[in-house]
Amino acid sequence: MIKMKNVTMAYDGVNPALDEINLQVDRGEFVFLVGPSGSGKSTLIKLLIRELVPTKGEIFIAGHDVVHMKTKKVHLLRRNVGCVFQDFKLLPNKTAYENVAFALEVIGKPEHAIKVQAPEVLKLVGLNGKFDRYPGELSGGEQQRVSLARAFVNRPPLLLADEPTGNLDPNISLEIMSLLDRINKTGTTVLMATHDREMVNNVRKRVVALEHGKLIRDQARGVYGYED
Amino acid sequence: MIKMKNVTMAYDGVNPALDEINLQVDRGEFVFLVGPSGSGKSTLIKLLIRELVPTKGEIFIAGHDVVHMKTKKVHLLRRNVGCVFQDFKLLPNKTAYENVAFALEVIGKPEHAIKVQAPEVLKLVGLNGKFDRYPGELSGGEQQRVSLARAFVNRPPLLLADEPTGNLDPNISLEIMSLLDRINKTGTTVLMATHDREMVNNVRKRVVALEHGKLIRDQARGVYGYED
Amino acid sequence: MRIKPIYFAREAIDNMCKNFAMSSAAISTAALSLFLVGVFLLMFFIWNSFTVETLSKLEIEVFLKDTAASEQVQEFQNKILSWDEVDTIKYVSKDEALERLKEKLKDKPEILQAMTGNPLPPSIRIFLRDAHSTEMIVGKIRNYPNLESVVENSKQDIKYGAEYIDKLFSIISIIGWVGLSAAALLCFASIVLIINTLRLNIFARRKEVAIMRLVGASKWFVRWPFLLEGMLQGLIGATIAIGFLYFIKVWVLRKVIEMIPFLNISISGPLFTKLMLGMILGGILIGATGSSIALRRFLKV
Amino acid sequence: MRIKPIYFAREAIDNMCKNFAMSSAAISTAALSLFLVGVFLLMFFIWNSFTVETLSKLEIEVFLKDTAASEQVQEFQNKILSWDEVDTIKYVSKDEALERLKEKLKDKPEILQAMTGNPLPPSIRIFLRDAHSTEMIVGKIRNYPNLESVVENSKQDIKYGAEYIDKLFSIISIIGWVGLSAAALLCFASIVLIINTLRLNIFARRKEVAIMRLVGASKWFVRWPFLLEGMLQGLIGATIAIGFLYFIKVWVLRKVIEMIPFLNISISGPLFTKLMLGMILGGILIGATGSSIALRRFLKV
Ligand SMILES: Nc1ncnc2c1ncn2[C@@H]1O[C@H](COP(=O)(O)OP(=O)(O)OP(=O)(O)O)[C@@H](O)[C@H]1O
Ligand SMILES: Nc1ncnc2c1ncn2[C@@H]1O[C@H](COP(=O)(O)OP(=O)(O)OP(=O)(O)O)[C@@H](O)[C@H]1O
Ligand SMILES: [Mg+2]
Ligand SMILES: [Mg+2]
Repeated sequence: MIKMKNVTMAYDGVNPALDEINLQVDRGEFVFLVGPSGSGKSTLIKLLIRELVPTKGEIFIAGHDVVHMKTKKVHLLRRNVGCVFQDFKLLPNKTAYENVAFALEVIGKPEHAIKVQAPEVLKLVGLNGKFDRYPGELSGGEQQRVSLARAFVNRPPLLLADEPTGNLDPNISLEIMSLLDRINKTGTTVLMATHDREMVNNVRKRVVALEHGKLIRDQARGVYGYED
Repeated sequence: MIKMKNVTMAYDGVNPALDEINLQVDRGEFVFLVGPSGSGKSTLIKLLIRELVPTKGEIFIAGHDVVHMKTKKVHLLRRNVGCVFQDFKLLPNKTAYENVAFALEVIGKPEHAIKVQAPEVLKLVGLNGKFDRYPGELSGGEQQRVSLARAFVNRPPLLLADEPTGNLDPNISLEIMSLLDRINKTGTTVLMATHDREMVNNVRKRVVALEHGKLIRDQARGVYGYED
Repeated sequence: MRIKPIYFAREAIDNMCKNFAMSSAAISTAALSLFLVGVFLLMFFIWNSFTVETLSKLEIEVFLKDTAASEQVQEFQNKILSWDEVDTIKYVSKDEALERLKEKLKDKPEILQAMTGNPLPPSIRIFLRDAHSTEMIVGKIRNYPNLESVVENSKQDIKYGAEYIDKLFSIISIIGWVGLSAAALLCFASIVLIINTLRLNIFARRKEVAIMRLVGASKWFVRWPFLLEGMLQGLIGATIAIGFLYFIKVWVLRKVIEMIPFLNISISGPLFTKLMLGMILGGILIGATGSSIALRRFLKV
Repeated sequence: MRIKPIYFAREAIDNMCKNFAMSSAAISTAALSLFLVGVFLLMFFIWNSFTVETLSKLEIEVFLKDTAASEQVQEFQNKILSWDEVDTIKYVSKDEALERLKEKLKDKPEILQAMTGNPLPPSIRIFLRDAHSTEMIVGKIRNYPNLESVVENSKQDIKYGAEYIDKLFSIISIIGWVGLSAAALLCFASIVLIINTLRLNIFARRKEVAIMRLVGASKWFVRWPFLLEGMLQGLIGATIAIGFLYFIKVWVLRKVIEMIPFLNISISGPLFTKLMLGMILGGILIGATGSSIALRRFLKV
């Protein structure tokens, strides 16, 4: 599903935020991306949805060459990759419902289908009764859940989640985690950047660890850190 | 230091996000504010710096009536209350250094003093070498640390921190926690909203728990949740 | 993929209402600058109708020999009338010429008193369709084969205020030229001003554009609502401008006409209709192109 | 608390550079709209110098009895000259009057040929400082006690083109009035347009304003850099506008003068200097007020 070959990303052209990353994620896998703050997790995710173009290296998603993709084709890639952004990236002038619906409008879903799917997903992340709130009227954690709902509402084959539980309390985090697990079980590949040591250690999935932009560990059924 | 009397905050005038809160925090205390997502932690903090005005009730900080304060006096309050915002609230057109320096410029510190204090604090939160980066060029966790640095650079007697470690890995979180502890030891009152169960449970400080806008627990040397 | 015109239209209107501060700025800018263009064009039209009127009063007068045979004069007249550029001609007899002189000199009766007999020759007054052909017609008259049989002196007896015409033409052309440059300048300015506000609006919303793209919106999916919004703002601006212009046309112009009744100022209905249509189309066009130009750099995500 | 003028100035310049898209829009809007105002005022000045010239050519002519005694004429002249409104007078003898008639009628020699003797009376031409006092001076002349000793018929022999003056005045006043309204409209438009862009700029940065306030900045601490930035943008805009105006004054006007040399168009240096100063001050003022008005609602945090 994801294939990164010698990917280097240097924002300033000199100091790489990601350094010669080689990573392969197969269809249906669940991967935790861990690493200290500033180690390059978000950068890696941004590369996968082509928010950024790498300085060097090749990236393939479902066989498509992400690096050399034309700008006017990029939206087709992004429709197949749901993404929970670390800073949520909600549209400020749209309600929670409209934000989620937007991901469906974009792929041309008919209105009646949207009216069914969007509320369903919002309920799944525990936002029942807050459909008509604007992002500015939601708490941090609620915004994060809208972002999550938007990311998987159109059932993309690949789901990227950048610290999707950073603003959530342990209970809801657990629920979200089991939700992601269920989504994964239906065949969706999930790559999740996280700092939540407990969660990573409890579920024991594949763990990819970054440090200073280098891939320092890739462990099936791994843990958050060695020190555990 | 903080005194809240029957404080109710209803954004829409009907459903209270905070409901009849009574809270007293003495000078020099360290208080964890916990509660599930959407329980009203951020709202409480916003009330304390008068980003919001409560629907009902009285709030005093260091004896000053926050609710009836004139708009043109509010900045004097805010200079004495450092705040780490959940969404960082960094000035996008200023570098990390300038963002921190801004909190000093605002109180009329002379340039030479600023040139000493701002870098010192930035180093303390582990951002050495990233002084000249704009917020957009920092990782989520790095932005959060800039926000933290800005909050305490002018040594305010009261420090409010809204999930200051939400985007940080466990190691840095621990460092930040011990930093806050040290700040607290020098006499600063600290109120910290957090979801980090491990941290709360490890340090055993006073814990104030919110749920659905109600203060449900206020425990000296408490833990994150009862279920522990 | 289904195209969703209703969705786009709703989005456009929604955005306009939700960003009231921004759209009101765009609309008022469009209204004001189109209004300026419109006022200027109105003034230009009025000026034009003046010059047309003034020029239509120019004439050529050919003074005839007292001795010219009437058949030859008749033939000469027919010849002149046969030219396309000539509108009408008028024969002025010796007596009529004296009457006209008396009328002209009614302030100075002593001159008439001092005159003996009627020294004035008969003449033909020639009115042209377009004053610009004056010189050409004068040339044609001078080349009339039997001229010497009707006119004494072809230099002196064909009068058309050569000097006056030159001055008039150059003033009219300079004012026309200045007016045209000013019109071009105003149009240019109004385009730049409108595009400026649209650019600022879209600049303020560049993050939204980026988010839409990141969530999988195609360029056109992002562009359509902005385009429609720009067009709508242009349209509303133009409509407001037309409203004010109409007020000026109906009310202010009436006042002006009351104050100077001797100049007959008027603006023809069809011309005004054309102006209105032009402004509306212009507003929509500027709105659309402005938005899409401004969008371009933010769509490259 | 220390006030930090240097910090504020640096902030203002910094912001302007960093928000290039926004400040360029503000500057170009200011430049364009001030330029429009400037061009219009230039045209107005030129028009004004025309009317002054035209009006200065108006005169009163008093035709004298052939039989008037020369001392009485002299006394009459002295009286007229003693009035403040009168600039100069000129005595025209019978012979000079005939010369002038000959000059005027040089196109129609047949009339002069038909005249016997010199029927023309001598006259006094009176030139006023200001054409507006024409009627008043005519009234004074009519009230001159010894008038009948020098003038035959006080109705007929005092000429000043009453009808012509009325028309001219009402045209001039109407054009002045239209010009003034247009000037007011343009000034108003340019103020609104500049303030619109500043409003949009500040709107786009409202979150920054809120953040500054939340971090403890006083209202003035936030306001100063925006104020200076607005002033700077107004200043730069005005400077650019003046640059283009200067080009027009020097280059375009020369072309125009070449094309119509018989109208003597010119703009006095001091007037232009005043215009430049006015535009610069206007730009700065609009920038400052625009910014602070736009800021107000966002400062209430
Ligand atoms: N736009 C940018 N320009 C320059 N450097 C950048 C930019 N964005 C990120 N960086 C740097 O690249 C490195 C990796 O950033 P990244 O956002 O990928 O970290 P992260 O692993 O997501 O961290 P966090 O857990 O704090 O979100 C950091 O050192 C950061 O400072
Ligand atoms: N501007 C607003 N308008 C209306 N409702 C709001 C607004 N801001 C917050 N709320 C609601 O008030 C409640 C409390 O929000 P608050 O941000 O205080 O939660 P929180 O405890 O900080 O949650 P989190 O841990 O997710 O940040 C939530 O239900 C939220 O939806
Ligand atoms: Mg990150
Ligand atoms: Mg919160």
